[in-house]
Formats: sequence, structure tokens, C-alpha cells
Amino acid sequence: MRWNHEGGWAVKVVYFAWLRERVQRPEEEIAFPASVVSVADALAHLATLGENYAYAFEKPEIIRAALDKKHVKPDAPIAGAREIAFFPPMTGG
Amino acid sequence: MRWNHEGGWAVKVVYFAWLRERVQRPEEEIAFPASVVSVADALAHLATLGENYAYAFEKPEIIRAALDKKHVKPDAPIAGAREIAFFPPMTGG
Amino acid sequence: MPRLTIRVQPEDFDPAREAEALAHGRADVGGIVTFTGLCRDEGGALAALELEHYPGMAEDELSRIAAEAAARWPLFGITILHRYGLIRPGERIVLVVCAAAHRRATFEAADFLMDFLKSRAPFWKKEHRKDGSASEWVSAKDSDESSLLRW
Amino acid sequence: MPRLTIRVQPEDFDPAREAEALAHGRADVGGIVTFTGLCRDEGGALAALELEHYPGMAEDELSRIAAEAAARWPLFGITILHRYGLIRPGERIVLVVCAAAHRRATFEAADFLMDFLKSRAPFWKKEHRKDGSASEWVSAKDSDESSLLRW
Repeated sequence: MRWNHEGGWAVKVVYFAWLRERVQRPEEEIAFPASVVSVADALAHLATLGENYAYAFEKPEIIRAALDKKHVKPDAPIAGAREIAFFPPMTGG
Repeated sequence: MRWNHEGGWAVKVVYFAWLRERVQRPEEEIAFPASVVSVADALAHLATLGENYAYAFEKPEIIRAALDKKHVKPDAPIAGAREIAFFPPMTGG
Repeated sequence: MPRLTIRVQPEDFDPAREAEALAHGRADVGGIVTFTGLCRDEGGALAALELEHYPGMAEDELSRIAAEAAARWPLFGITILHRYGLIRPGERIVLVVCAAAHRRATFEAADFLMDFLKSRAPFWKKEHRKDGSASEWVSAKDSDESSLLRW
Repeated sequence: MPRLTIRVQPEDFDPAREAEALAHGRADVGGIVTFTGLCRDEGGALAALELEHYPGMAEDELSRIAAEAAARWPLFGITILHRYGLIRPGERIVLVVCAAAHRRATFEAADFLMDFLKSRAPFWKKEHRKDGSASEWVSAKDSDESSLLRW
């Protein structure tokens, strides 16, 4: 996480499975505005970044998230995280 | 099973585990009197055959039986069986 | 009807080979559960277990239990092997393998088979101790009987 | 604390070797459960599965689930291996091995581990079909989530 000039911060965002395919990249650095506090806020912000993002995040209720490789709930604060991951429900095993 | 001259019959009786050790033989032919109808009757009769039998069958409620290699309950009729087995609760696996 | 393999033998067995035999040549198997029961040394006190069985009835009972599992769960195959004779600590005693399209059936069936095998198959264990004290027959556990009530 | 072995790898593994490693050199193990999850061919329609994972998090989650099982059951050892990459029908995908003094713990822990692994470990399956139609991501099953409520 790095503070940026708008009072927000830049953080590494990673995507997996069909989220990665829809966003059309595996990871990127995103400068979130200061109004983005929680994981849910971050997701809502990402959905505004373009058509492919809107498509990727069209069903936010089914999307899972991790902060620094740990599962978190949508209301988890993202302050301090170095890596935010978004992905569909897991289908391993 | 063979009918004998007293109106009873002779049948092969087999014993396992500590029952075999107490009876002091793995199997024998027993001529049951005609009054012996069920597995429980057979067990009670065996218990009268001597000290080692009395010891082997002193707790009839824990002894299991099989007729022709199939588990049976104490009230099962033994008529027609070629082999009666008595043994303690199983401890395999 | 699934493939049922039942063997009662003094020799050791190879769990991996038995598991592979169940899935061999087919691509519809989604899960295989293998349970191997071993002889414990009871804190170093045990020299060996002696496994007695009722020849003929042991195989029949294991087949009956396997057929019951096959009727209750959608399985492709069941293998049950049980040894008899002298078995040393660390050695294998029993093997149960279940293969199916889905995981849940394999776990439940293997668990069921072990529960019933322990209380229904005519095998008896005698413990020979290292200290030379009199060998003792293992007592059946009440918990083994009550375990059956789960099914 | 039991011995925990966690590996996430593209290569195949040997279930028998992993099971033996858990019991090797000890005579207090009474039971070993091995679950092997295989790639089904879906009635001949599947060409291959592609397994994607989240490097780092996959290992962490599996370790966390294993530690949870170790806290709940008296186990001597837990091994979890999960492959990623391209996997063909009939090939192994996942392995869970549990060793303990007593049977019940091994069955319950292995069942628990598979349940949690399926819904918590960051792996995703994509199906490549033989007919060349568009590859599709496998949907998570509601039954997988509700399975967790058993624990």
C-alpha cells in the first residue's frame, strides 16, 4: 500500500479464474480514492473502472476476497493491506 | 446332522477364541437330546458336559452363535443345521 | 453392481495395488478411500497379535457386509482384505477400499464397512506380551457395538 | 503436535508412499485413511481439467485447515497434496492422508479436511471439453457449503 497524491492509496489487486478472464488481467496496481474503506467499497470502485470490470463484478454477492492471502468478509477494512484478491467460490479438491 | 438312537441328533459343534481354549478342543460331534430345540438350549446342554464346559459357557449372555456359518440369535432352532459355532464377541478389524 | 473383492489371508497386502486395481482402466472414478488398520505396539508392551478366524464364515460375512454397502451407496468397487495368524506391531491387519464417482459415498461406505467388520466378521485377537505374561484375548468394546447404531 | 505435510504442485504424487511416510518407523499408528480425488471424464466428454490456484494462499489455507483438524482430533500425522495445472481424466488431483491410534479420528479428520479444502482452499477448476466447445469454469456446489455445517 502506498499513499497517493489524492489522499488515497495504491495497492496490488489480483484476480483469479473467471474474474481474471473478465477483467482481462491477472493483477494490477489500483489507486483507490480515500472514500474506499472496506473490501466491499474496493469491489464497488473496481466495478466502475470500465465495461470489463462491470462484467466481472456484476454479481458482487458471490465474489470472495482475500487480504494478504487471508479470507476476509466484505466489511473488512483494507487499510494496511499490500494485496487484495478477488475470486469466485473455490472449486478445488 | 444325524438322528441318533435316543431320538436326538449328532451335529458338529465348533468353538473359537477363549471358548475353544476353555472347552479344550476346536470342534467335536455332539449328540443333543431331543429336548434341545434352540441355540440357547444347545448352549445350556453343553454347559452340563463337564467342568471345562461349565467354565466356557458360564456367561451365556455374551456368547455368540452361528448355524452353518451364519449369525443367529439364541432362539434360532437348530434343527437341520450341520454345524453350530459358539464364540465370544468378535474383535477383528 | 460394483466390483467386490474379499480376501482372508495370512499374508500381508499392498494397499496401493488394491486401490489402483479398483480404478484401473476407468475414468469415471472421482474418489477412492483407503483405510488400513495396523497392529499397534501398545506402548512397547506388545510382542504380537494372534488373529484367529472362522474359515468360510469370515469370507461370507465380509461379502455380506460388502453387498450391504453396495446396496446403500453408489460405489464402483469395494475391496476388503483381512489377515489372520501372527501379526507384529507396525504390520497391516485389515484393508478397506471404496471407489465411487463422488467423495461422500466413499467415506461413508468405508466407515460403515469398518464398523460392521469389527462387530460382525468372525475374527478374534489375542495379545502376546513382551514381558512373557499370559496371553490375553482382546475384549470387544461397547463402543464398537454402539458405533453400529449410527447406520 | 502431529506431523503436517502440505504440498501444492503440478506433478503427480504417490498415495502409497505418502501414507507409508506417515507411519514409517512408528508402531503406535492403529489406522490410516487415504483419500485420493481423481479427474473424472464426465461420460467421455472431458478432455482435461485446468486447475488454477492462488500461490502462497493455497499452501497457507491448506496448512490452516490441517492445523484445525490437528486441534480437533488426536492425530499423529496429516498429509495434504493438491495439484494444479492441466490434469487428464483418470489422473489424481488431491490427496488427504490421516494417521492416528484409532480409526474414528482418521475417518472424521479426512472427511473434514476434504470438506474444508473444497470450499476454503483457493483452487478453481476449468473444464476443457473434447468437442472443442468453449471451456467452462466449474461452478461451486451449494452442497459443498452446506457440507461444512456438519462440523
